[in-house]
Amino acid sequence: MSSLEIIIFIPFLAALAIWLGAPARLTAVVASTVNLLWVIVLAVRFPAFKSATDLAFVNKHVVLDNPAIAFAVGADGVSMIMALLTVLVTFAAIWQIVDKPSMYHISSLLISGGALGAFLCTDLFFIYAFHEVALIPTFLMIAIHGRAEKEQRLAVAWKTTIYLGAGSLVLLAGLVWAVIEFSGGGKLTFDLVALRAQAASSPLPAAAQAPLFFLLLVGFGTLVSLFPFHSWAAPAYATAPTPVAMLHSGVLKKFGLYGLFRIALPLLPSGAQVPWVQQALLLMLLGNILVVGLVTLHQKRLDDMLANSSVMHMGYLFLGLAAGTEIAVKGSMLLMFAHGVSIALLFAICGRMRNQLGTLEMAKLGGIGSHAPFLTVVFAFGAFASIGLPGLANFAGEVMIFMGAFANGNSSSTLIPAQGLTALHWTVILALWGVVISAVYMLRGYRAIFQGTPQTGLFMSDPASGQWLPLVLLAAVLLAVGCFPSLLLDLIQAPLVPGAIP
Amino acid sequence: MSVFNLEALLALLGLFVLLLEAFVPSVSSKALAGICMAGVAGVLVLLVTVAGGQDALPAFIGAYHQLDTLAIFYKAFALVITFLVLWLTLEAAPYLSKFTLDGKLGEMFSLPLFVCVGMMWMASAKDLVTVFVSLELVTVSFYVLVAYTRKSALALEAGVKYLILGALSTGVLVFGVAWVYGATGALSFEGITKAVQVGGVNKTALLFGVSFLLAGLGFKVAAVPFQMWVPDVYQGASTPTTVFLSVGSKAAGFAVLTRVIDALTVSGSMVRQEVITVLSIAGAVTVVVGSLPALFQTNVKRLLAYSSISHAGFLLLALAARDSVRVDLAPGGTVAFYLATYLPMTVLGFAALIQMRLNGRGEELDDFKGLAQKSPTLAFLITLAFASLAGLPLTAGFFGKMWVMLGLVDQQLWFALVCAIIGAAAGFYYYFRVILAMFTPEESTEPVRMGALARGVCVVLGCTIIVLGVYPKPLQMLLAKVPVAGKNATGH
Amino acid sequence: MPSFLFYLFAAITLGFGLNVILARNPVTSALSLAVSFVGLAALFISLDAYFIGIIQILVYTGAVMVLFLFIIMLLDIQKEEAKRANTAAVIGGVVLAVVLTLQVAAVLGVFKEGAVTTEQRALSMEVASKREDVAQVKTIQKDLAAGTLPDAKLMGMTLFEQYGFHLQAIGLLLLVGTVGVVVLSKRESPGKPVV
Amino acid sequence: MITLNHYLFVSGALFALGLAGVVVRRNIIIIFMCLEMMLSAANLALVGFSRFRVTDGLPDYAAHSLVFFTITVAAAEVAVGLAVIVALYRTRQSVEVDTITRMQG
Repeated sequence: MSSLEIIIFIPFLAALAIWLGAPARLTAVVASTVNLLWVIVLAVRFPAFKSATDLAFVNKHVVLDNPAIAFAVGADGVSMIMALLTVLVTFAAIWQIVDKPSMYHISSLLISGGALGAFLCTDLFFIYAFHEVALIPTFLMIAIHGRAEKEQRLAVAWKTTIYLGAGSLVLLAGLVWAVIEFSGGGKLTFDLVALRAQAASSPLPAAAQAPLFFLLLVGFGTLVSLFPFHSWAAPAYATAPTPVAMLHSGVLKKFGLYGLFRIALPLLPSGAQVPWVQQALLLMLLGNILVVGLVTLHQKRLDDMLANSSVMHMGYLFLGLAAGTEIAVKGSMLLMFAHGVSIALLFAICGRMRNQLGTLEMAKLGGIGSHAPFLTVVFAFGAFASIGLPGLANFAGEVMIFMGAFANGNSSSTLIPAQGLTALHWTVILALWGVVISAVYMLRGYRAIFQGTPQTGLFMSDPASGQWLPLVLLAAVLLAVGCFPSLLLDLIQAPLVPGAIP
Repeated sequence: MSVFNLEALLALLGLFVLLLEAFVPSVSSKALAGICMAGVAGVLVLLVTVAGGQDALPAFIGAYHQLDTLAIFYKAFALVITFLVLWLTLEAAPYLSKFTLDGKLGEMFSLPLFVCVGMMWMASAKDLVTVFVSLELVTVSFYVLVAYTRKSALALEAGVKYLILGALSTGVLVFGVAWVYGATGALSFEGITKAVQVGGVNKTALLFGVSFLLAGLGFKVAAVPFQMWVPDVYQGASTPTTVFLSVGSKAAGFAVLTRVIDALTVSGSMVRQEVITVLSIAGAVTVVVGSLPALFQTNVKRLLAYSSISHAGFLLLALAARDSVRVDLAPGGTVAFYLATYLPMTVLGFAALIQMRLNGRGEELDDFKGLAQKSPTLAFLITLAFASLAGLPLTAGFFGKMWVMLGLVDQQLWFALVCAIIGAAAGFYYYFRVILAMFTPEESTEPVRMGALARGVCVVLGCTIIVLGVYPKPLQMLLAKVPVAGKNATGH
Repeated sequence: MPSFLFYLFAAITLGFGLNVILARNPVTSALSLAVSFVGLAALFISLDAYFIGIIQILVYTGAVMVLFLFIIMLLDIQKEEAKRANTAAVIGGVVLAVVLTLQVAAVLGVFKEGAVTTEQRALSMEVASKREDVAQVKTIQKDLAAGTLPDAKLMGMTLFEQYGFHLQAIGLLLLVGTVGVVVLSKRESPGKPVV
Repeated sequence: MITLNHYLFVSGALFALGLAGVVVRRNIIIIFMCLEMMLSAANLALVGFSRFRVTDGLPDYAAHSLVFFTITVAAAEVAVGLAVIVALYRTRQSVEVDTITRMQG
């Protein structure tokens, strides 16, 4: 039994134990702490265990011979980063659950276990299956414990279910297509390693890669709220209970990008570079950055603003994909991690504020900074990270993406190519305005809530000492990774983009 | 002890129980159920132990009876579902007996044994006469079983509907058999296989007969356009009988359909293309027609009825795509695999309905509200069953649907594939509605209790769903060996 | 069989069959069906299926139809209630019947194998008497040698030698039927105290 | 001359008549009679085909056996069916199809 399998099963076993009557909070916290420490240890020892295929801690149990399906686990650098993100956010999310039914703990553990399974498996069937497992509690929690009137939260839950269900079906179709395409004509295999090997040895012609890549883009993209399939995301996060909002926006949503980087890109390296796919992708991601960005500007409530900003930032991650250069893709990896941590931090604070204040209308709030200095500082960490302030984790990722995207297609050392600017360059230029937009709304929100004169009757205090831990942890991680991005980037040794310029 | 004696053994047991019930009035339902269940379990054990080292069948029965893997599988299937139905009957006895005249369920225990005998014969049938005779044994027993709870007006209504449409399908079936016989001159599957391969057969007449034959069998498996009876009969009949119809009768129908389709679509067959086209269209339409009304159902039993139609559609598609080489399953194996996964989830779903009734709740969607608070175990098991029915990965239902769709891709039946995807997507919606209802909190906190036996069997069924969903290899290996006429000759 | 007899019996079968559907009074329907079955039995006999023909009369006309009549009388169903038949159903039924008949006709149009008369496919007792399976049953062989068709004996031989298994299955089916009838038609015993 | 096709046509027409009756009539007992008619029509086709498939001078008795079984089954079916119908009549005082429409949807 590999360590990775144990890591995946710990949350499930904990959830089962709680279901059967174990004390909810204790069990959940112990499980998430054990997982957090264990994954950190694995990440530290990862370089030593890495095999030739860049996978560590590999293990495999055959489930079916033909088509070949196996419960196969293995971590490469990217999986390791995602696993770190998962356990980190899980720990924070579970820690901040207070006085809630045990279903909160169970759901959080299930989402966490599903996400870990999806990130650490190397078999397409189980990758897909674990993601589905994580989705179900998400839907149920929004529908049952969502923070809105019953009709409204049911409507939100159904919208989310239908979008994500349809997205998953498209995704499944794309995966099966990929399996059929890359099984080399013989028996079908869902083994990602074998599929990658086949794709490397006999790649499809670029034109043939395009439709499959596009299908996978739509499938995975719906899960990551890629424009125009994004409209489920903002209401879902605004409605979802705090731990679910943290876990889904911070971790589970990243599954779509993880899939694109780990499945679509290696199998179809030129898929994103085929002009029509790239142009479509650029248009969509600009929709995320600019359209959703402008929508975010108009939000009146903190939770709506955060939810929309989370959708908006997905655009940068897709920019990394569209660029397809090694540095841009690595930047996306870093930004995925950073965004996950920062949005989880912001949602955690947001949930705490709702509980204490009863409203999140920015017009009604103000001056909280004077009562709750600690909270203000932590929120500032999250907000500034989200804007992309240097020194915090997001900055490094965004810079890498912009540089990588701008450098794409240039063999010369000059940044501006002689033949003029391409669509990608223009996109980068437009996307940079997104940074301005996010700075505007984040700073405006920060000022409206924490500065100014306190409103009467709306009083908020700093959290009790026991509740500091998750917030400080997340903020510290943002700072650490922001100052030393190599902590994470060093985990990724092998090139991520097959055949690309390093 | 040879395998072909098992049916006789079971029939004798049925007779014994009938007599016991008639002449020893003091015998309790529990005792009757115990005897029957023990008998069925015993026969199942015998089947499993004897099946491996059987000799060739004696001539008097060998001409009508075969014992290939498929036959053994469907025999075992019939025994398992009969066992479960007997258990469900015992479980439901407290409220079912209110609807019978004398407050007893005597024949509800012996008749399933005769149904089982019929289904086991069907599994082994080698010619259409055997098919007809055993099919009618099953059907006539079901006429009685459906109408058995006579004090319930719905049950009688269901009984009459099932009777009329059942008799209609018998007529259609015999008419089809007549024309197939007229065109090919054969009543045995072997003879039909030869006739369609060799040629010299009037194709129009054969197709005419085949269409009636398939229509007659289509009724038994509830394929469109013969699905009208399903919702009413399923709703009206007592739940154990509904399970029996939904799983047992369907499986037996597909066992026969597999043989018929094998004979008709053997490589070089003159009607191969037509039969596959008809099957794929019928299957595709059945999936959609079953799924769409289910979207608006508020009665869970009726919802399960519609979903059962949809599953029949998937099974037909499995038959249509039966020559797929993508999965290590013999052509008839996909259907068998699907049915094997279909059994635990359907039985579990209906068993939950019985538990609801025992706790004084109904079968409407509203009755499921708050179940997660009152009986977390039951709610979890229902969630599992419904997730599996919807075809979520890591549950039994996923692989069945997956193999069907892979087969459709392989055979390039795109229209059918699109319909299958629509049906699967609709399934997510209506199954999820029930799950959502269960987890919705409700003020009243009347506890929902489950007996120890019920809990045990339900947990076993739930575990089966997970095991089949996570580790389907043993089942697949079992079914990969299904030998089918012309498998090796199947060309592409 | 002379042509006119075939047409006569076919007309009886179909004509009275039609009357089953048309008659308002269920008793008329039942009696028409009985007559129709007699015509059918005659057609069976014209096809040298004497045993089947007799069975048709004995079982259908003699038992089944009497059972129908008995139930109709018992329930005292005079005629269908006054309201008119559903127009859609009538049109649907007629269209269905016409289409099906036309389809049968179309199939028969291309069914060349069916354009043979009984004379062209004459039975030959002489050839039959030399069959191996017949040789084992002396009485059948004797009858065949004498030039008569021992239909019932041949039927018996087939049933018991080839279809013994099915015969027993049918026996089980009849048992189930009997049990079913008892279960479904017994009344609540009047003397039993209500609990 | 009378050919096999003549018999088959009578069989087909009788089958169609029965089917029409099932659709048109609303009295369950008459519907049931029409079903018997369809079954008999199928029997006629079987007997016809068997008579014209002469092997070694005799008709095919296998098909005759099937007809024999069909008739037996039909008799059993009628017995059970009428019992169900009578039971229904006792509760509803009617044998009209229109009265058995409690379940809808």
